[in-house]
Amino acid sequence: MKQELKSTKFGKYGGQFVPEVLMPALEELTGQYEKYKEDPVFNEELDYYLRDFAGRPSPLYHAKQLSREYGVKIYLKREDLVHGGAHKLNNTLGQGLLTKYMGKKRIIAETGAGQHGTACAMVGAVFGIKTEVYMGAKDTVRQRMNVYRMELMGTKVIPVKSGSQTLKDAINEAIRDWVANVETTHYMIGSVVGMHPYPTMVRDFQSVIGKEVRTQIMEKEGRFPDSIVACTGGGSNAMGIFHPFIDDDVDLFAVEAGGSGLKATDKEALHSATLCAGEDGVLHGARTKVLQNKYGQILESSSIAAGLDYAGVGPELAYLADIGRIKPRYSLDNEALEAFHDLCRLEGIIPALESSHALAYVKNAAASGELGDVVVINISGRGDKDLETVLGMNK
Amino acid sequence: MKQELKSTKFGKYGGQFVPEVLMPALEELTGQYEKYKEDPVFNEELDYYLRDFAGRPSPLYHAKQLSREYGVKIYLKREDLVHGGAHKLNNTLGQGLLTKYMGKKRIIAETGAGQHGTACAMVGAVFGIKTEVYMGAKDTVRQRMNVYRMELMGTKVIPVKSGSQTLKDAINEAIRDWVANVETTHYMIGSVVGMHPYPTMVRDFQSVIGKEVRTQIMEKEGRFPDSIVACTGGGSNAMGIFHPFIDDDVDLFAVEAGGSGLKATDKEALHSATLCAGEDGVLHGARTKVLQNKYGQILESSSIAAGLDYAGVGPELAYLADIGRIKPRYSLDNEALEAFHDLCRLEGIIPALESSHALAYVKNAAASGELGDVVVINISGRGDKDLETVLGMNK
Amino acid sequence: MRISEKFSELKKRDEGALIAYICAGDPTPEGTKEYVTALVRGGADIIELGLPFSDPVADGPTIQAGIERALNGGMTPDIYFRMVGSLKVHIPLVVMTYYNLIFKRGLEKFVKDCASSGISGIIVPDLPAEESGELAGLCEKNEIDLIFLVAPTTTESRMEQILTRGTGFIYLVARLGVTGARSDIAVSTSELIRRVRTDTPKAVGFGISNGRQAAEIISAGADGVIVGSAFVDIIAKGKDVPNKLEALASELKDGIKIAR
Amino acid sequence: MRISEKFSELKKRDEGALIAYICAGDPTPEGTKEYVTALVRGGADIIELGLPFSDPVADGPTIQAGIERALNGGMTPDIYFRMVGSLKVHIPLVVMTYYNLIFKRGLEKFVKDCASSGISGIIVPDLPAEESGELAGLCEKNEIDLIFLVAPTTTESRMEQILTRGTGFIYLVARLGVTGARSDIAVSTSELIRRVRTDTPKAVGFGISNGRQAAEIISAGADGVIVGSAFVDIIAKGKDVPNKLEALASELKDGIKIAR
Ligand SMILES: Cc1ncc(COP(=O)(O)O)c(C=O)c1O
Ligand SMILES: Cc1ncc(COP(=O)(O)O)c(C=O)c1O
Repeated sequence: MKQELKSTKFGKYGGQFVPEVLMPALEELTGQYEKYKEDPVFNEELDYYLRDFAGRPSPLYHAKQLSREYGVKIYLKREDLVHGGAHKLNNTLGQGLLTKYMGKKRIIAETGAGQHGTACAMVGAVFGIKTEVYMGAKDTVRQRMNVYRMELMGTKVIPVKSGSQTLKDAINEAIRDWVANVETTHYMIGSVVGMHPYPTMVRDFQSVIGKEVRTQIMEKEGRFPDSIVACTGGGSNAMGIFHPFIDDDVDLFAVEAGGSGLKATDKEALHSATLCAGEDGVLHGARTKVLQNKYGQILESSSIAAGLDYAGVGPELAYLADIGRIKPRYSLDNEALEAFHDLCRLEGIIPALESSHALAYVKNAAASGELGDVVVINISGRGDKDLETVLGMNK
Repeated sequence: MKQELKSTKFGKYGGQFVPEVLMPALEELTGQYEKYKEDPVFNEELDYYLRDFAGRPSPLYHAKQLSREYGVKIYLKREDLVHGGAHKLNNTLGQGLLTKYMGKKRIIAETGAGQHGTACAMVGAVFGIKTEVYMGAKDTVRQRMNVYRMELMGTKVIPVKSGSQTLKDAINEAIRDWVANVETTHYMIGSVVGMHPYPTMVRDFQSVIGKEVRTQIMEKEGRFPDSIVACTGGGSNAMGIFHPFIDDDVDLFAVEAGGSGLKATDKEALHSATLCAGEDGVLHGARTKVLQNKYGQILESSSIAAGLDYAGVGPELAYLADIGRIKPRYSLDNEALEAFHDLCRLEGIIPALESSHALAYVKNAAASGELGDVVVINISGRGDKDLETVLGMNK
Repeated sequence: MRISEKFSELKKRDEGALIAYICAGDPTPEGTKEYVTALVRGGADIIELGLPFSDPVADGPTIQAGIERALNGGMTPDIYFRMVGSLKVHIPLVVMTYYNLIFKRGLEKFVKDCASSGISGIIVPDLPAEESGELAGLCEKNEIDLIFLVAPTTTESRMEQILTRGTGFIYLVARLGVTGARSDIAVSTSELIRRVRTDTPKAVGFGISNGRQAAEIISAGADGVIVGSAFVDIIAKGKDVPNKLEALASELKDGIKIAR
Repeated sequence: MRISEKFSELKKRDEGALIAYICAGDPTPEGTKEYVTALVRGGADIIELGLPFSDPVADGPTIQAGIERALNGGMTPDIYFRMVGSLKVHIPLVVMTYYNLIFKRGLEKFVKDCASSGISGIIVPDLPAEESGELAGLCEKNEIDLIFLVAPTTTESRMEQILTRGTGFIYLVARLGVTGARSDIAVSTSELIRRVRTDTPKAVGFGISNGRQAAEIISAGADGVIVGSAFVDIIAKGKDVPNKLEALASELKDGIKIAR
C-alpha cells in the first residue's frame, strides 16, 4: 500500500487531490491501467489502431532549409501528420481502448481549443462509446469548426458558462460530471496533468513519439540528438518525446507560452509559462507548478496558442525541472508567430501555433550553442486550425 | 518517331492538342520524364520525400463499423493522412522533383478548390522554387483559407476573372502563362488530364497509392480485393489506385459527381459525371470525354465537391471505360453528403466530399453483390476543408 | 467551542445537528456577519464558512456562483480570518475551502490562523485521506478538527482509513455529484449511514433543502444534516436575506427535532 | 479566292499582305458583316474570322472578351457558316477556331461547310502537326488550306514537319505568349522569319497593332502581318467602329506598303 501510494508522486509533485467520491475510481483506473499496460492483447490492439487508424509511425523529417536558416541541424517529428492533426490521438486511443476494456459506457473530456475534444470524438466514434466533451463557452465560439467536427463524429459538446468560460472551467466541469457519474464514465484527460494515474498514463501513451524518434534518429544520424525541443502546455507532447530519452545524454527543452511577456496581475497572467513563472500549488488534482496569486487563487492564463493556454502543467515536468533534467524555456507570442511563418515558407509545413513555440525557441537559442549540433523538434500538430488567428494577427 | 507519337494516346484518347509554342516543351518534358522515371537517384529522392515529408505509406484501414453498416467488408486507403490532407502531394512531389532536375526556375499551376494549389505550394516551398497558382476568382473567395495556406508557403495566387471564374478558366489561364513562359517554367497539372505526357506522368506518380494497397491487402487478406472504388474528377486518385491492379482480376469503379442529377442545359451541367454522361471531345490538350453542348462548347459543371467539379476527365479513364476495364458510376450530391456523415459518425474519420462520392456508391451498390466481398475505397482526402459547405447544407 | 462539545450537548437533548453553509464574503464581508447571526437565530448548531477558491471543482452551480460573488466582493484569506475573528457567536465554526489556498498560505500558518480566529474545524473537499497527513498532524497539535468526507463509492478499506483519521464529524456525501439542492433523498443515503460505523458523529450533506428531507436524514440515523445551496440560493436572490435565512434554518431545525 | 492566288497577286505588286482578325458574332452576327466590309475597305487582303469557342487557351484577354461577347450574342457554328456564306467579299476568308468545335461537328462536315460557305483556309491554334493528319487530308480534298503556326520555340525537326504540311501561309508567332497587342517587336521575330525557309508565304502575328510595327515586320522579310487584338479592341470600345476599323486597316496597309 505504501509502495503504491508513493508511486502517485514525482518527487513532491503529483498525487490525488480530488473529492473522496473519485478516489475509488482512480484506484480502479490505476489498477486496470497497470494490468492492461502489460497485456499483450491490449497492446497489440493499441498498436494496430496507432498504425492503421492514426497513421503511425509519423516521420522524422530533416528540415534542410530551416536548418540552414536557423544554423543548426533540425529534425522535425511530424505529429502534424497524425489523424486529427495533432499528437492528441495517441493518448485518446490508449485511454479509449482502456475504456472499452474496463467496460465503461461513456467518455467525458475537457477541451480548450478543441484538439483533444476532436481526438476524443474520433475515438468515441471508432470504439462506439458515447462521448461528451466540456468546452468553455467562449472557446466554443472561437473554435466553432472544432465544435462542428466533434458533433459530426457524434460527440456532444457541452458549453461551460462558469468562470472564465475557457479550458480551466471546462476541466472543473468535467470533474464535476465525473464526480456524479463515476461508476459508468471514464474521464479522458487530454494531457499529462491532473491526478494520478493520469500524468503517468498519458505520458506512457504519448511515449510512442519518443520511441519512434529513438529508432528513426539512429537510422538517420547513427546517434541520438544533442537536444529535443517541445512546446509545453500541459506537457503531453513534451513528455511523450522526452520520456524515452530520460536516461540518455540528451538535453530536453520544454518551451512554454510566454504570451506577451512574463507578467501577471492579481487575476490574469499575460502568459502561460507555468514552469518558468509559476509557483508550487495544487490544481486539478495534482501538486505542481501553478500560475496563482499570492493567496493561491488560480490566474487566467493567456497565449496566442489555445492549446498552451493553461495555468497548470504536468507534475512530472515540475519535478524534472526541479532536478534539472529538463530545461524550462519560453517563447513569446510574436516569436512563435514568426517561426510559424518560417516553417510555412521554408518547408511547406504549416505548424500549429503551439508547436511554433518550440520552433521559435530553436531560432533564438541555436546561436548560443546550447542546443548542440543536432536537434529534434516535436511538431505536435498542424496549423490549419490556427489560420484564422494568424490571419487576424497579420492584419 | 511513329512509335513515340503513338504512345501519346490511350486508344483514340489523349494526345497533345496544344499551341505549337508548347510542343517542344512537351517533347522535352516527355524525354526528361522518361529519363528520370528510370533514374535510381531521382527515385530514391522521390521515395525519401514521399516517406519523410508526405508521411507515406498511408494506412489501409479496415473500417469495421462501416463494413457492418454497408454490408460489405471495407478497407479504406487513407490518403486523408498524407501531408496537406489529400493524395495531391504524391503528384506534386514527383513533378516538383522533376522541375528541380530539369532546372526550371518557376512552377505554375491551376487549382479549383485549392487542394492541388496547396500541394504545389508545399512543394514550391520545400524545393525552393518560385510558385504561382491560377485560381478562379470565385474560388478564391469560396476557398479563402486555401488561398491563405498557399500564400503562407510563399506561393502567389492569381485570381482568374475570365469565363466562369472557376477551375476550367484557371486551367486556360495557366496554359496561357505557360505559352508565354515555357522556357523557364514548369506547368504542374494536378490530375491525369491535359496533354501527353501529363496523364501518364501523373498516373505514375499517383500509382504509389495502388502499389501500397497491393502489399497491404495481401498482408491483411492474403488476397486482392474484389473491387476498388475511387471518386473521379480528373481521375488522378482513381488511376493512382487502379493502375497497379489493371492486369489483375479486380473490379475498378470510378465514381463521378452526379450533382443534382445527370441533366444539362445548353450552358451548364447539373453534374460533373463526364465518363457517365460526357461525349468525345478535345479539352485542355487531350481528346477525352467532355461535358459539352451540341456545338462543342464546354459546359459549366457542378458538384458539391469542388475537387470533382470539372467538365473533363483523364483520357486514360475514357479509354478504360470504353474497353470495359473500369466501370464508370456516379453518386449524387445528397448521397455523398449522407456517406460523409456515415464515415464521421461510424469511424471518426472526416472524409473529403470528393471521397464521400466513392463511399456513397459503395453504400448503394453493396447489396447488389456487384462489389464482391472485399472492397477497397480510396479516401482521397480529408474533409476539414469541406466543413463550411456541409455546415451550410445542413442548415 | 469544539465540535465534539456541540454534539455532546445535542446528544444530551437527543437532538440532531443543523450544519449551515454559506460562503464568506458573499456578496460582501459585512453581509456575512449579518447572515451568520441570522442562521444562529434560526437554530444552526454549526456554521461552515466557505473560504472562496477560484476553481471549486466539488461545488455545483449555486455555490460556484456564491464563490464568484465573494471573490468579486474582494474576499481573501486575510480578510476571512479577520472577519471570523470578529464574529460574536457561541457555536462551532468550520472553514470549508480547497487545498490550494491552505497550501499557498502554508499549512502551519493556516491552521494557526484558524485557531486564533476561533475556527473549530476544517473541511477540504479535494483533500482525500492519503494526502492529509501533514495537515492532520497540525490540526491535532492545534486542537482543530479535520473533517473528512465519505461517499457512496467509498470502499470498505478506504472507509476504515478515513474513520481512523476523521475528527469532529464525518461528512457523508448523500449522493454522487456536486453540491446543490435537490428535491429527493437517495436510497443510497440510508445505506451509507449504516455503512459508516463509528462513534464520531455523522452528518449528511449534498442536496438537502427542506425540513422534510432533514427529518428523513435524521430518522435514517444521522447525527446531523448539512445544508448549503439552499442558503446560498437565498443570498443569491438578495431579498430580505437575514429573515429568510433564519426562517429556513428554523424549518430545517424543526424537521430535525421532529425526527427524534 | 484561294489564299495562294491572293499572295501571287500581291507578289506581283511587291506588296505585303494585311491579314485582319475579328471574332464572328462580336457583338452580333449582323455587326460582323459590317465590320468585314469596313476592313476590306481599309485594305485587308485576307480576313480571319474567329469562330468562338468557350475555352480559348491560345488567346489573350482582348480576344477572349470578344469571344465571350460573341457567344453571349448567340453565335454558333450553324449561324457562322450561314453568315459567312452571305458575305459579299472578294478576298480570302479564313476560319480560326479551336479543335473541339471542328471535332464535334465532324471533321468532314466542317470542311465541307467551309468549302460551301466560301472559306479558303482553316487555322486551329490547338492543333499541332502531329494531330492534324485527318483534317489535312480532308482539306486537301476540298481545296482548303490548313494553316499551321510556328513559334520561336519550334525545333528544326518540327519546323520541317510543319513546313511540309502547311499550305496557304505559315503563321509565325512573333513571340511566346498569347494573342494581344503590344508596343514593341521582339528581336526573335526577325530571327524566326529567317529560320522559316519555305516558298509558302510567311505571315507574322501576335502583338502587332500599328503601321510602324507592320512596316518593321515586312522589312524583316515577312510576306504578311496578322493583326487581331487591335481590331477587337476597337469593337470592344464600340464607338464609330466601322470607320475606326477601316482607318486602322489603312494605317497598317500603308505601313506594309512603305516597307517595300
Ligand atoms: C498541436 C498541439 N500542441 C500542443 C498542445 C499542448 O498540449 P501538451 O502540452 O499536452 O502537449 C496542444 C493542445 O491542445 C496541441 O493541440
Ligand atoms: C480530396 C480530393 N479527392 C479527389 C479529387 C479529384 O481529383 P482526382 O479525380 O484527380 O483524384 C480532388 C481534387 O481536388 C481532391 O481534393
